[in-house]
Amino acid sequence: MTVVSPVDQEVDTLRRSPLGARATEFAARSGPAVQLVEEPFLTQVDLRVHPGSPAVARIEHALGLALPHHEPNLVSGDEDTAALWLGPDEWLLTAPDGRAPTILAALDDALSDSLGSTVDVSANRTALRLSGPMSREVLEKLCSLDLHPRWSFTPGHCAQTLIGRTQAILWQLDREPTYRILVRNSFAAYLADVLLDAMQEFTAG
Amino acid sequence: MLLIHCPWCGDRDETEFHYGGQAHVDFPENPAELDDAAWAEYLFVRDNPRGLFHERWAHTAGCRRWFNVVRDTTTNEMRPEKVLP
Amino acid sequence: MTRLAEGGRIDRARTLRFTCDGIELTGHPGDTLASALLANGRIEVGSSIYRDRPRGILTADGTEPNALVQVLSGGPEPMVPATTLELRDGLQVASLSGVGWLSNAPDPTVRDKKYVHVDVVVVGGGPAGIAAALAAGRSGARVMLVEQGRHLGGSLLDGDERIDGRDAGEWISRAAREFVDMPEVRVLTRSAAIGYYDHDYLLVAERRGDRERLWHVRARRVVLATGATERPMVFADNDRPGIMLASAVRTYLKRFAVLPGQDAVVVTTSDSAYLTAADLAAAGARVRAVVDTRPEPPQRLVELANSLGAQVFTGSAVVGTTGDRRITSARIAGLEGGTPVDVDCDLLAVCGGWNPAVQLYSQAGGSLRWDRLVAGFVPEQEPGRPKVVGSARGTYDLAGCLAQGLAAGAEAATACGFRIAAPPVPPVAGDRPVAGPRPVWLVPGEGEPSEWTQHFVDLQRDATVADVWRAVGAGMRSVEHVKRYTTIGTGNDQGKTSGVNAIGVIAEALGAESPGEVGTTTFRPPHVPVSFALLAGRDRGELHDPVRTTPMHSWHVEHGAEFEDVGQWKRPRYYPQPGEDMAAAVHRECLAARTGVAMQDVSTLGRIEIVGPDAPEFLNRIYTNAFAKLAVGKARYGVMCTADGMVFDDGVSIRLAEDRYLMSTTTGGAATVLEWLEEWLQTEWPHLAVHCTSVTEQWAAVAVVGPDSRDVVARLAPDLDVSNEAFGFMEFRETELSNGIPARICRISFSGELAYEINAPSWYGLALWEAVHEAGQDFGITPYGTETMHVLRAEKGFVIVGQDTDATVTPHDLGMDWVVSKRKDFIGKRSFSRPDTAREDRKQLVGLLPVDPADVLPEGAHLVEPDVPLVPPVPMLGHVTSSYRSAVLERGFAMALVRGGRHRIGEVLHVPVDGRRIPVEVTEPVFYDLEGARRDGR
Amino acid sequence: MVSTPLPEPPPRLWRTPEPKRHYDVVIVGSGGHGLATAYYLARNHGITDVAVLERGWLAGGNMARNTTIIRSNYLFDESAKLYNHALDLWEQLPAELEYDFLLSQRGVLNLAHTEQEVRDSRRRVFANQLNGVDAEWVEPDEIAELCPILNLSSDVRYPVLGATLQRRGGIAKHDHVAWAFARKADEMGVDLIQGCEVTGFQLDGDRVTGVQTSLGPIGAGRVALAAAGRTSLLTDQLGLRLPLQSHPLQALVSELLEPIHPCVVMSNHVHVYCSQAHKGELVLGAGVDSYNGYGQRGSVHVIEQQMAAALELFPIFERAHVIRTWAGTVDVTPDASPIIGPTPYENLYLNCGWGTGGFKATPGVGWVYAHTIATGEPHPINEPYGLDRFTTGALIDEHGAAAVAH
Ligand SMILES: Cc1cc2nc3c(=O)[nH]c(=O)nc-3n(C[C@H](O)[C@H](O)[C@H](O)COP(=O)(O)OP(=O)(O)OC[C@H]3O[C@@H](n4cnc5c(N)ncnc54)[C@H](O)[C@@H]3O)c2cc1C
Ligand SMILES: NC(=O)c1ccc[n+]([C@@H]2O[C@H](COP(=O)([O-])OP(=O)(O)OC[C@H]3O[C@@H](n4cnc5c(N)ncnc54)[C@H](O)[C@@H]3O)[C@@H](O)[C@H]2O)c1
Ligand SMILES: Cc1cc2nc3c(=O)[nH]c(=O)nc-3n(C[C@H](O)[C@H](O)[C@H](O)COP(=O)(O)O)c2cc1C
Ligand SMILES: [Zn+2]
Repeated sequence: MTVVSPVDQEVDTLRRSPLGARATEFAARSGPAVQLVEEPFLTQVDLRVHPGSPAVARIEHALGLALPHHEPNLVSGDEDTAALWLGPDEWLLTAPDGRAPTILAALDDALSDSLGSTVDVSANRTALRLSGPMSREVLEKLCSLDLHPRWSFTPGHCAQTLIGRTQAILWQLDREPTYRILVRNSFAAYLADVLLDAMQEFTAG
Repeated sequence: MLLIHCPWCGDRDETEFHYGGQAHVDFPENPAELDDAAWAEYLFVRDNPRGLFHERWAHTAGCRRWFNVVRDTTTNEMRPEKVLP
Repeated sequence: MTRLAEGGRIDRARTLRFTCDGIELTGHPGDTLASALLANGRIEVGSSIYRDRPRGILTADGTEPNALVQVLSGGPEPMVPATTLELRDGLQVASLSGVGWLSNAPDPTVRDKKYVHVDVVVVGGGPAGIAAALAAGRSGARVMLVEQGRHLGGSLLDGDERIDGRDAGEWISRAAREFVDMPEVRVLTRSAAIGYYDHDYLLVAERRGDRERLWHVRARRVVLATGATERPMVFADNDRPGIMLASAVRTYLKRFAVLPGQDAVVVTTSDSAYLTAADLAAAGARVRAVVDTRPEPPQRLVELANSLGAQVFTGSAVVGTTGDRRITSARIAGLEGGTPVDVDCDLLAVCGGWNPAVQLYSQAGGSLRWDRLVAGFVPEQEPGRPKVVGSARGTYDLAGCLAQGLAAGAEAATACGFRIAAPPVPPVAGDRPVAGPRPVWLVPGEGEPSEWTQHFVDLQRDATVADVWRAVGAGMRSVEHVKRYTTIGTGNDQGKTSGVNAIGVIAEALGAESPGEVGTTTFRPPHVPVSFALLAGRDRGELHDPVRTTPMHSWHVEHGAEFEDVGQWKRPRYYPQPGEDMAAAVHRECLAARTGVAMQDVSTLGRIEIVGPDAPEFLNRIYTNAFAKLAVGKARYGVMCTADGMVFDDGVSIRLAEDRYLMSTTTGGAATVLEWLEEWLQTEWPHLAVHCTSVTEQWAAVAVVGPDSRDVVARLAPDLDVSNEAFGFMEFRETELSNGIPARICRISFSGELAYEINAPSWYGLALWEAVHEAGQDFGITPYGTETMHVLRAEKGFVIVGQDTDATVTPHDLGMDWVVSKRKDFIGKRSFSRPDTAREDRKQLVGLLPVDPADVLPEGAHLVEPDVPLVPPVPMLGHVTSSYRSAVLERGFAMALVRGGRHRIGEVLHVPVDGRRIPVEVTEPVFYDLEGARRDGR
Repeated sequence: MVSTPLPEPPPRLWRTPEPKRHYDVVIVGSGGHGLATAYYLARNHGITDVAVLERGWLAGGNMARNTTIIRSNYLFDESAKLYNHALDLWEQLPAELEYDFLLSQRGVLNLAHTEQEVRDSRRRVFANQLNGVDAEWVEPDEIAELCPILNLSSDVRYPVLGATLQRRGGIAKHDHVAWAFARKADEMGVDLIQGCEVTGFQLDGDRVTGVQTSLGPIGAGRVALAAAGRTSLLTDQLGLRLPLQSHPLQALVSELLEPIHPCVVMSNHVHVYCSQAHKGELVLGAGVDSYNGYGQRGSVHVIEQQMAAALELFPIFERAHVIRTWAGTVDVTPDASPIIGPTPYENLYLNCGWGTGGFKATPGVGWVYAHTIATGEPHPINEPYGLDRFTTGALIDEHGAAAVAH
């Protein structure tokens, strides 16, 4: 998908991300070992379609992305534009800010008469980017997944899981390691708080 | 802490799941035709075996799918239930 | 001073100061509190819990029953074993008598948790465990080795063994270095495995000064190398200070360079205590006697003892002691009779035998068996259970321990897919064959066992042989009963030193063949005590439970809202202005909504998009009323019931397209409803083509309520024709607000007034709220909270699920027959015709008007017949579910669930409150605007 | 010496008899309920040809495992009658059984943390008062006096908004309660037979005539089940399916501590309850593990959450230590109320479904169950607790009405 929808500049300034007000705090509480920033306003579209549906090929073509379905917990694409496996017939499509209308239109076209659903969830979750050499150590304090690189969780993996007491989508972006954590807006402050708390061991003076 | 195998996401900790009790209890075809006792049985009565139990779990913090497993209610050993035709 | 001139793993260069019971003492880094106390010549600790008997340090590890102290410095901590408490500068402790105390003093300790996955976890860092971890680690597998002590090495730290031609200490250091070089191996010292849970889940408590961490370890294979612990012996006055486990004496000598006594008697049931005798002599103590219960101990040991200058008593035991605050002599007698001999001593080193540390194996579901040769309970080693190696399974020779460890480590790694053969067992020197022990459960005393009130079985619980006899005499046969009758084994130490002795004594009392016939009590987590705070981890205070807030939260805070917890959400309850209490604020907010315009943040409502060709049919089955025929662009209120017919959620759903609905749920019910929908879809009706997606946080929403709301919305949404004709009740429109925000505006009303709910993507939430507030300024728009919302809806008789209902209320009970379809089937329908559910006189929702308009009924109060005497039990007719003072009605009013309430309308009933009867008239549950004219505004 | 020992239990408790071939009444299960039933059969009805059969050791099931909370401040009339009857009996039992089992009526606080909990709690208090149950609504300042260690700050995640108080509520020493009943029952001729598992029934048509046991068949005029978590395993033998699910329920204790916690505190919302037992250990519990299980063990996150909850309420517990956790197997009904009464089988009676809260009912249920067995008719108090309520829909939904369990 190549079309970038123009983002309406004026109304854009009216938007607030759940953690927008805390950017300086995050920076202050980050350090060389581990850093936390919010990545607000990602385009997110929830796609439901049976993996055996003829629409899948059309969708993949329209998106220019494979829908990972042979194995669970995989991501195709890159941190800009990606399809995250969420379930046997469910994907989360992510893209830069403002792409939801085009993606939705493309998907609806591709789905045509096939069963499936698309829902814009761009404003449902925000993203936190956790990076730095100690970021896995930080996550291991809050999340019961096996995040060891040699085993199941490597760049290009994602999982819906619990982080502390909130549900989230954990996505590993690179080997550093860098993680992107998609969390529902109302839980974002909590997630940030538990992450910052866990980071303290590696960032405190 | 049980380790539960979600057929979709793989092995996850029990805390990601919700328990759903006995598996294979179908909603009656036509509830209106059941007498009160049969309806009560559907509503309230479930097997409660000591030993192997076919039961349901939902991967609520993960893929939100429901699935069945067989668990020994004395040892908590679990295995996937064969998918029934 | 009893500190030896050299040796030990202490740093003599540095001195640490500490106080015990206010007395200033010193020790060294490397000391435990117990070793430092002993080095200061102090063996006595707090007196016994019930009998006030002097007690001393018994052990050198976490099995300690006596030396439990209250740590005073750095946040008071009760009941800490002096034997495992690492000495630090400024440590202050007080001795205890089996009971600790709590205090609110701030605690500097940081406690957290960590979740790790390993291929192989090895518990216990003695020779067997080190060997297992080495073999497994070399395979490349992920390995974790946990050792509760400060150092790796286990009992090697106290011995003179040689491995591979070198000092054992060097073998340990080499292993430790090798571990460091293996990236997938993690060694945790000062870390005790405290629980073994289902599916090989272990909890490991790490303690490192002011940091504690609870490791949650999910392992594919487990090797238990937990060693064995020594048990004392049960004889008269076996509890005096100066009586110590023989292995503990050795530990104090070797690890801490502390000589706990000058004149020693050693009493043993097996070989191992001879090493203690030798070490004592080497350290300069006089070993006056070695007493062995075995008639014929190995000759080399007898010779060894003789060479130390000790008199050897075979087939004998210590049968009593003297001493006031410390032992001064031991009475030795032959087990088959003979004249007792008193030997002066200030130290009695006791070895009653060894207990393999099988607790974790048992926690793992493994069974235990009494092994006569080992004279202990050993693991059955069942398949599918953790592998137990070394002295934890009764193997007491070093070569055997190493061989088992190496084999088990290799086997475990191989089973995880990391093929490796067991490395060769290194040659071992200084390790001697171990001859069979002769346990003596009950050392004879004077009179009958029932009178042996000073043969202590459980030192911590002050329980004796007489207590056991009494329990058995009362009729108890089971070890579980004796435990509960005598409280043996229920202390902090969970019977680590007393358990097997108690079983031996019970066996004697019952005349049983062996302790095996009696069996053990159940081993339970935690294996060693663990603080509440460590188990709680970070889930405390601000992080205890997520606080969910809406995008407008900061505005509410800035404008002085008082909040209410609804589920995990913080919702504004009311917005007091200076000088206002809740009643005044709510009064003002209500009037604004009824006479002008008011606004509420309703973003917390749950929202679910329901998409697919079968969505209409699906909603028809879920809701009690029909949704299939709802026109696109329209909204409808719906109620859902559980299968047994009770109301469990409600809300307005709108139809976005032929195959697409947006359902709203109650704030608290959102997650439950989504799960409910998925359950039915996936498990009952998988053939329905429907998908559900939660979009609660996708939307922010503002309710704009009141006769002036149309004008406000008109200003906000200039493109929208807001006339009644163009935009009817229960319809929605999509539009762009004047500031460019895309919005979906819905004409729904939970107050009976003309009202709009404006929805926008949540990132616009704050801007939306501010825009509404701005647009409403000329109309005096008033923000309101949940309390006003409650009043307004109650004036109209609208129910709140969970307040006017509990899980016993049907839609019919609420007088909402209109919401229950007669034609279609839906979840719960069948239940309505059950005899009790169909009763005419069920509790039904009605309105109540206090006869005195000034009265406001307390919520939860009950209704009674006017003539009933208020003498309990008073027959109750129902209860007040909602009650408020109405600003527009200028009176109190309420809703209630009342037995046969529909038929009582017009009756006067009483509400007894604090001995007073408040007369109320039963009414229809609609109090305001009965004809419903206001919803279309002026 | 800072701690006083518990009162010494009596020197004689029970015989260890061989089972006879036949009894007038066979009670299956020697928990508190089975033992109290045997006692009242003898005391109130003169029926002493009774055996209590126990598969393990006497009172080793939930009776050995419960957190010993006694109260009667339940919402519904049916429950109030049942539990208040029990409470009346509790008060006279130490004298009657000549056994000091440490009944301590130290007061039970049920905390309310949300506005809805306040409504529900006050509803319960109002109902209690009209039912003659001593109950009060107390505001935070009064709570502070009753239990000074509670964190009553408004600056916590879920502030305490108030509480219900039942002053007559409290705790008792569970094992000793069982032994007290056992001793008197034994004295009156009841045979307490341990290590005797009932494996099935002897039937004559739809009439039960005895039981099969691991020690051989035993004939019985009437058979009364008091098998708690294992009840449905027994009725399965008859094809009688019951609305019961057996769940692990965990509890834990701390080391002995100097008296600090003067009452019983229960919090449904923050989800923990706690008292300090006579010896000095803190006793804490919370809810069941989600899944069915007979293993008498549970999952650790349940304990961890319980500890986090405990510290929200009682920050002073921070450095207390857990020394032991355990679990029982509790039989839960859909409406969280028990089933007490006859069955479709002649001479077979049912007492089960007490879930997380049947200890407090021990004497009360013993009384009415004995009545039911002796007369063949339910006592008025247990009349509403029949199996048929699940068919008619007349549930006694204490759970649904937001009352707390235990
Ligand atoms: C952790 C925990 C905390 C609790 N806290 C409280 C509380 O604070 N307050 C409260 O009121 N209640 C509480 N309860 C509930 C209470 O313990 C039970 O409701 C009550 O004990 C059940 O009655 P019982 O004593 O007869 O059951 P049990 O003691 O379980 O008795 C049943 C007996 O039947 C035996 N049995 C079963 N099957 C057979 C068979 N086939 N043959 C022979 N014998 C058999 C069992 O071995 C057992 O001994 C708690 C329960 C638990 C587990
Ligand atoms: N009768 C005898 O002669 C006799 C008796 C006992 C031991 N030994 C000797 O002791 C050695 C036994 O070696 P081993 O490796 O089997 O045992 P070990 O006692 O040397 O080591 C066991 C280690 O496990 C640790 N441990 C125990 N439980 C733990 C837990 N829950 N969490 C963390 N750590 C825990 C202990 O602190 C200890 O360091 C052999 O050399 C043997 O000869 C001899
Ligand atoms: C009210 C109460 C208090 C208890 N106090 C203690 C105690 O102080 N120490 C202890 O070790 N266990 C204590 N227990 C737990 C028992 O040791 C035991 O775990 C429980 O009876 C369950 O039995 P089981 O663990 O043998 O299966 C207590 C149990 C109860 C119910
Ligand atoms: Zn899953």
